[in-house]
Amino acid sequence: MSHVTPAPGNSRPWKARLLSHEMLLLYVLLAEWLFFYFAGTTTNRRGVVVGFGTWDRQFDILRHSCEIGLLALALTPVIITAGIDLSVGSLLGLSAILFGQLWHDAGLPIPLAIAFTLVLGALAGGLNALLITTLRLPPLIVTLGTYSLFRGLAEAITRGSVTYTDFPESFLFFGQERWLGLPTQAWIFFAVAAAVWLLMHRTTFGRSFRAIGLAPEGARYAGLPVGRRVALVYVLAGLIAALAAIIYTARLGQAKADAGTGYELFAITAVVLGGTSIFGGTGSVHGTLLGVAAIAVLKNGLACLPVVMRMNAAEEMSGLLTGALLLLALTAGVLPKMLSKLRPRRHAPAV
Amino acid sequence: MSAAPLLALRRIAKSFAGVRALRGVDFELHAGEVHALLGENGAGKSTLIKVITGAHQPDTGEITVAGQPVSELTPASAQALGIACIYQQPALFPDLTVAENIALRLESLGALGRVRWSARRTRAAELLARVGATISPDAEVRSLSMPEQQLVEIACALGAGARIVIMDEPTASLTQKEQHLLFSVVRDLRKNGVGVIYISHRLEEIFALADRVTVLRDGESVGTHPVADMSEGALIRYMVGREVAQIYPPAESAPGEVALALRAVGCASSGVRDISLEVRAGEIFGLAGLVGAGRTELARVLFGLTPADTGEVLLRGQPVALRSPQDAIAHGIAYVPEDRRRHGVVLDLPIAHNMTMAIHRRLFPTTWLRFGAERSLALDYIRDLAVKCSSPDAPGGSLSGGNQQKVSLARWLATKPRVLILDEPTQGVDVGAKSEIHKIIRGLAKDGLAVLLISSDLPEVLGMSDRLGVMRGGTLTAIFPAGTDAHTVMAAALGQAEKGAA
Amino acid sequence: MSRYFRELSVVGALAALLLGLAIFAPAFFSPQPLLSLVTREAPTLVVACGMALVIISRQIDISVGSQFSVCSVCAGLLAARGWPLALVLPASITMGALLGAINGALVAGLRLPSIVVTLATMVTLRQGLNLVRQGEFVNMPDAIQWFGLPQATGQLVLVALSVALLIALALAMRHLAAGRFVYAVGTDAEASRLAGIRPQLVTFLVFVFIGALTGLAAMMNIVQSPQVQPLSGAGLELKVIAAVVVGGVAISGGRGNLWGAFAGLLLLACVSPALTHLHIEAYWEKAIQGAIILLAVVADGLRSRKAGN
Amino acid sequence: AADSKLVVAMLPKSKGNAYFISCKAGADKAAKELGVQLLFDGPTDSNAAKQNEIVENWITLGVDVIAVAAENKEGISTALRKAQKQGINVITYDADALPDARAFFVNQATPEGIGQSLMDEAARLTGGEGEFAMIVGSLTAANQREWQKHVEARLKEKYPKMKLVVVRPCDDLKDKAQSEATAMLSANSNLKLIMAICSPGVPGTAEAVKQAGKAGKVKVMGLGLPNENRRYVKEGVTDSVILWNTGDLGYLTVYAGAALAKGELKKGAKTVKAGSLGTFQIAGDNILLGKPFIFNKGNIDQFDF
Ligand SMILES: Nc1ncnc2c1ncn2[C@@H]1O[C@H](COP(=O)(O)OP(=O)(O)OP(=O)(O)O)[C@@H](O)[C@H]1O
Ligand SMILES: Nc1ncnc2c1ncn2[C@@H]1O[C@H](COP(=O)(O)OP(=O)(O)OP(=O)(O)O)[C@@H](O)[C@H]1O
Ligand SMILES: [Mg+2]
Ligand SMILES: [Mg+2]
Repeated sequence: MSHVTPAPGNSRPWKARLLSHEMLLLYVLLAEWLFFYFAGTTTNRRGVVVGFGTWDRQFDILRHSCEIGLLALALTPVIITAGIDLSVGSLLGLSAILFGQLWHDAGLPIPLAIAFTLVLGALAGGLNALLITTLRLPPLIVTLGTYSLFRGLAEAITRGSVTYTDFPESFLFFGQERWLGLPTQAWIFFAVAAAVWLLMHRTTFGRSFRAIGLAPEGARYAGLPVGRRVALVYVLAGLIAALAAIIYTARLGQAKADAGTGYELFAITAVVLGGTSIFGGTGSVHGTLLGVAAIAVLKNGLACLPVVMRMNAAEEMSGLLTGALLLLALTAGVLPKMLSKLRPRRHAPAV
Repeated sequence: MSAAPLLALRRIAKSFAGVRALRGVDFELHAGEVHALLGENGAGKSTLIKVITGAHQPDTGEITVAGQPVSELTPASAQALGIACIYQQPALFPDLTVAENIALRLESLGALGRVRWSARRTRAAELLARVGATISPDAEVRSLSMPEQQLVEIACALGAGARIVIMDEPTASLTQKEQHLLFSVVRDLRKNGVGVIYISHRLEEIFALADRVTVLRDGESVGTHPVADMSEGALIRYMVGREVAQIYPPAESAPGEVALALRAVGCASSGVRDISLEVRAGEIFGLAGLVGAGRTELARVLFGLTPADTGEVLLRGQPVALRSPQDAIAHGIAYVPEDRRRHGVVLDLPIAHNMTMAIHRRLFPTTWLRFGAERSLALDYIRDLAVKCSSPDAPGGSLSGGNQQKVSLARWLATKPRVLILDEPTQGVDVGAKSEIHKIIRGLAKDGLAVLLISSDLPEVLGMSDRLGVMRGGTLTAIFPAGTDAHTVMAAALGQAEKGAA
Repeated sequence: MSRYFRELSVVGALAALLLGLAIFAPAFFSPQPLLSLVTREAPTLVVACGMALVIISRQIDISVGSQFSVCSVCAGLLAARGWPLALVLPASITMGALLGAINGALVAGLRLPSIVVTLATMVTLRQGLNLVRQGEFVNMPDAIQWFGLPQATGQLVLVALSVALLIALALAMRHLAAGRFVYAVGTDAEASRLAGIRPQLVTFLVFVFIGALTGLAAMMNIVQSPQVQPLSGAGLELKVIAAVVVGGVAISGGRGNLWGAFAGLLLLACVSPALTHLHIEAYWEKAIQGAIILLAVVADGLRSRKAGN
Repeated sequence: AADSKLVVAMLPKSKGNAYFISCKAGADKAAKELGVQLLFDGPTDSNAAKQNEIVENWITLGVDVIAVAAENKEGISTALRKAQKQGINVITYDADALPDARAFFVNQATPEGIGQSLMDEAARLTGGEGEFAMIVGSLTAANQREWQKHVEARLKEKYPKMKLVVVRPCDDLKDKAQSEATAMLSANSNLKLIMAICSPGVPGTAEAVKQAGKAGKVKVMGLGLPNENRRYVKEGVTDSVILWNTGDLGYLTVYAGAALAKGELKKGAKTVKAGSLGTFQIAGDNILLGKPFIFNKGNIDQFDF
């Protein structure tokens, strides 16, 4: 009774902002991190501090997040235009193979091979774009087809077995060493993240992606080049997937047809966890980054917990908890709405 | 009238997340009457209807059907009580056949009930015949035109043997002929003791059809009166709470040079053919015609949505190719579309974003967003067009229909067009907003814009146009000067007149 | 005719493939491999039927693979404990229905997008199973093999069961009110609500139903071999979605039928044995299946574009 | 923290695989005897990237010994070198990494030895002539490729009258192996034998042959665990299964790892002691488990793993 609904003045946006999806996710991330910092750090037999609370571990987390993080960045604009791209994981595999071939079989120098691989990745994304925009086919189905096609091509090209290895040290530097204190690939990841953030949040491109996601016909009537914008999003996804393939190859020192298997699902999970609506229109790049971080910290933190270690089940636990976190994030968005729907009816007679 | 009303609503209230759509409405419907429901946009008419059909649960209030209080009305139970509704937007299943659509409404099969396809078909054919529609029961609904779909809806209501039939702006997209057909169906219903609730923004229909009228204002009922006791002016006063002059603003300047000229323009895929006309700067060229005459299709051709495949379009004497909306915008053509909720505004985006959507290139030449410039532009238009909104950041969907239309208009004015195409700019807009929009249009013409005004509201095209074209079957059949009488124009639209002078 | 264009074209493609095989690899048509093919695909067909329903109702379920694994392992463990078949079978179906009910409650009850919900349950179920079982196989008692029938009879029973289910469901979708409700909800949930259907209930039940079918399919699979492998459901979801979509069920809901899904499944299932019989290297299998999916949708896209203009 | 147990971390290629599960049984036994803590974690599917991540995790956890069955030689070696740099003792088992990335390799049998045993056994079963087919785990698994290579080399060298007509992958799924084998049988009517070189492949193939009614006419053999194949061996569908004792492999690996950490095993040593199994020979840096073993109807009941 004494409860007064806040007047729609200055206090509301503040509160709303502190309770926005991204902020909630940030709290979760901090809580996760602190928990693992205290529960996952120990001193080992030799008296060395080991586990989650070491810089090495933090850098590893960063290193391991780059490829899936890149794919999640690639998928954010796609999902904001109300599309989906299931083929990014397969394209990572295909690009890794193409890169290996260009370098090893065609004898191109590494920089040139990278450049060609990126172009081929963009072209593969262009195949998705072509089918989706010119024939107006549902992205889910098109990319389900290319998901199979790209992986199949990678296997067919290598006859399943050719593995490209023996990359030069200078190339492996990108995946295995540090530069200016951070894992080298993290710099690339941050650069791409910044670029995608600016694209999505500070340019007319992001604006039009949103409009297309919310009302594709409306965007067309507003004179936005809908086809070109949608195509751009898929080409960009292909390009970033190829970049992720390069980093993957540099990290493992090998290019093989099974690279990136199942990564698309992790990436989609991260994007959705980050607050991007699967129906398009809403979402943010920083949300995606938080989603990637939340999953990565969870996965790596669990692996440092003694209990989990004794169960030999870090992978399973983190998968389980990621699924649960995703469900929580989804329901968290809906439950308050459902509750507020119930509330007025319950109090109505008293008024 | 009889003692127990067919339907009685007491103090019905309903809010949506803070919006109080209904604040306590009282309403009564008797058997054998046509009861009109009137009110401005957003007055709560549709919401009230949805409460009656069980689509919305009221927050408070009582509903009595034929003397029996009902609680927890659902669409299914409302149907069982004999309540049928024809919504503003037909709520049919586009992928299913007409027969199946009708059956889904009428048959209350258990989940394991068997579907009798041939019986469904015969029944559908019979009902369609009763409403005078020549539609095959096997046609998929997506292939039907809007009025045809409306007829299917009415057939459903008839078939349900409904005691209470609700029509929410049923004539918004009907042709004159179909409208007369509809009227006779309504009168038929009344004769058979059915209570009809009839919603329309067209006052002349209410005078032609209704027995009583209830006016809603801001979610409250402000009174119920026999229609015979009311005058148009009085009704409008009730609705708006003030006087509104229903006078169209006159032309104030002479037209200048020819801004837009079409020479035998046609587009096979959209059924538009052989159209020649000229619109001068500062002139309002009206386009009248029945629904389906192809006016929207012509507009889409001019805006590059379905590019022309024959003929020539000239802008200020120069032939131009209009292959896409981007081309059209670049040449100074703007198009305010008919379906404002789907095409005109993106409901989930802020007003400011909506207003700048067509001028990304000009406002943000480097593609870099300039929030300040955007905001001040939006504020300018909000002030100039008197858009009622809380801020430029409010989502388009939070506005009433008329204000959404103004946002849509602002988007196109921002492109600084030389030719403005308006497609049904006042459809579903209340009287107050309507006359404001008329004033804006006239003002634009005065500033030298060439305006192509498409409207199915005959008084509107007649009153606003400096010249008037009539379309029929995808082509232009006649062009009349201002001041032509309604009868002549209607006759041309129906194809009963000889070709007018061009 | 044009209404069934998609179904007919898939049947046409299948016929062409079979014709090619008849010419170049007649051995394909000897009874043993054919029987083996259909026996192996029988459980997949059952899941595909469920998936067709889900997609017609404008939802999607990518958790079926995980559900399949969970049901398989649970049923296997029960059987290994000595439960009789008569109890294991309903237990497996119930298990599936329960898992489906979780999806259904989240999608229908809380109105969450099914693709994300089932993505989450897919991951959760799969990892939960791995956590508990660490990937271990379950050894099954002989009594469960082929439903306790002789092998040849057992095979026929499996095939007959799945085909009977297909026919029954296809007829139900056309001639029972419940089937029409699924189409109505998939076409337009709001319109069906106004027509007195309860779309949320229909959606919920569709998820329960595919869960139950998955439980049945898991059972049909584990009776075929003496060991249950927990990975057995991996990739099942994409396989059935591809089959259903190739068979002309529109991902946007409301359109398509089970016959098409059946033809789509057969087409995709024939690729692998066809490669072996045509002595084409196995490496091409995935690429060819991807190409079939793309061709099917491209054909559709071209046709509707032509029709649209 | 002050828990001063030695920590041995063992990485299988795929931890759900029955092969590695039986490895783990032996490893557990050794860990108990030695009083060391055993971590046994790996991908659920064979995934090289995941193996790297797990090793890197163990490095930051500062375990004492890492024992790896490498899915991919080059891929894992970088991580292993890093581990060595941090003072962690690294050995490999089952599948080797690059020699400089580990101290010792617990060699259950050389790929060459396996390839030769497989081919020789196949020749013995078919009488040295006729067509045969092969089912492999996945097209991308490195050790499978290696074995296949040695089978083919032996074939070329010693059995000119035999012909390998088809190779198909079964994705480490028994069901898939079964349907692949069925298709093989009908596509190649002259088939005399099917060799499956992944553990789910052998029972899958046996089931297919049995269902096709060709038991005895088409021989089945391959690499697999006795328990998985017992039923078919006894029914006479499967003729022989080749494998080393996987439990012993796990056992020896843990003993060797612990010895290395305690400084009892040094470079250049000629033997290593492994509890109840006695002493094992070391050739160079390869600790030799012994010869692969052929299970058949006669002896299979003596083994339980
Ligand atoms: N589902 C909803 N959620 C939030 N607000 C709503 C919803 N439906 C209606 N409203 C609001 O309730 C008010 C009444 O709307 P309603 O559609 O009943 O008006 P109306 O009289 O039918 O107008 P019109 O003449 O434009 O059809 C409006 O302010 C509208 O924005
Ligand atoms: N010749 C034709 N061929 C095919 N479809 C047509 C043809 N003429 C009209 N239509 C269809 O009829 C519908 C109505 O046409 P249109 O919108 O052009 O009419 P209008 O005169 O603008 O009427 P409205 O008042 O509804 O705007 C559209 O869906 C259009 O596609
Ligand atoms: Mg309304
Ligand atoms: Mg129109």
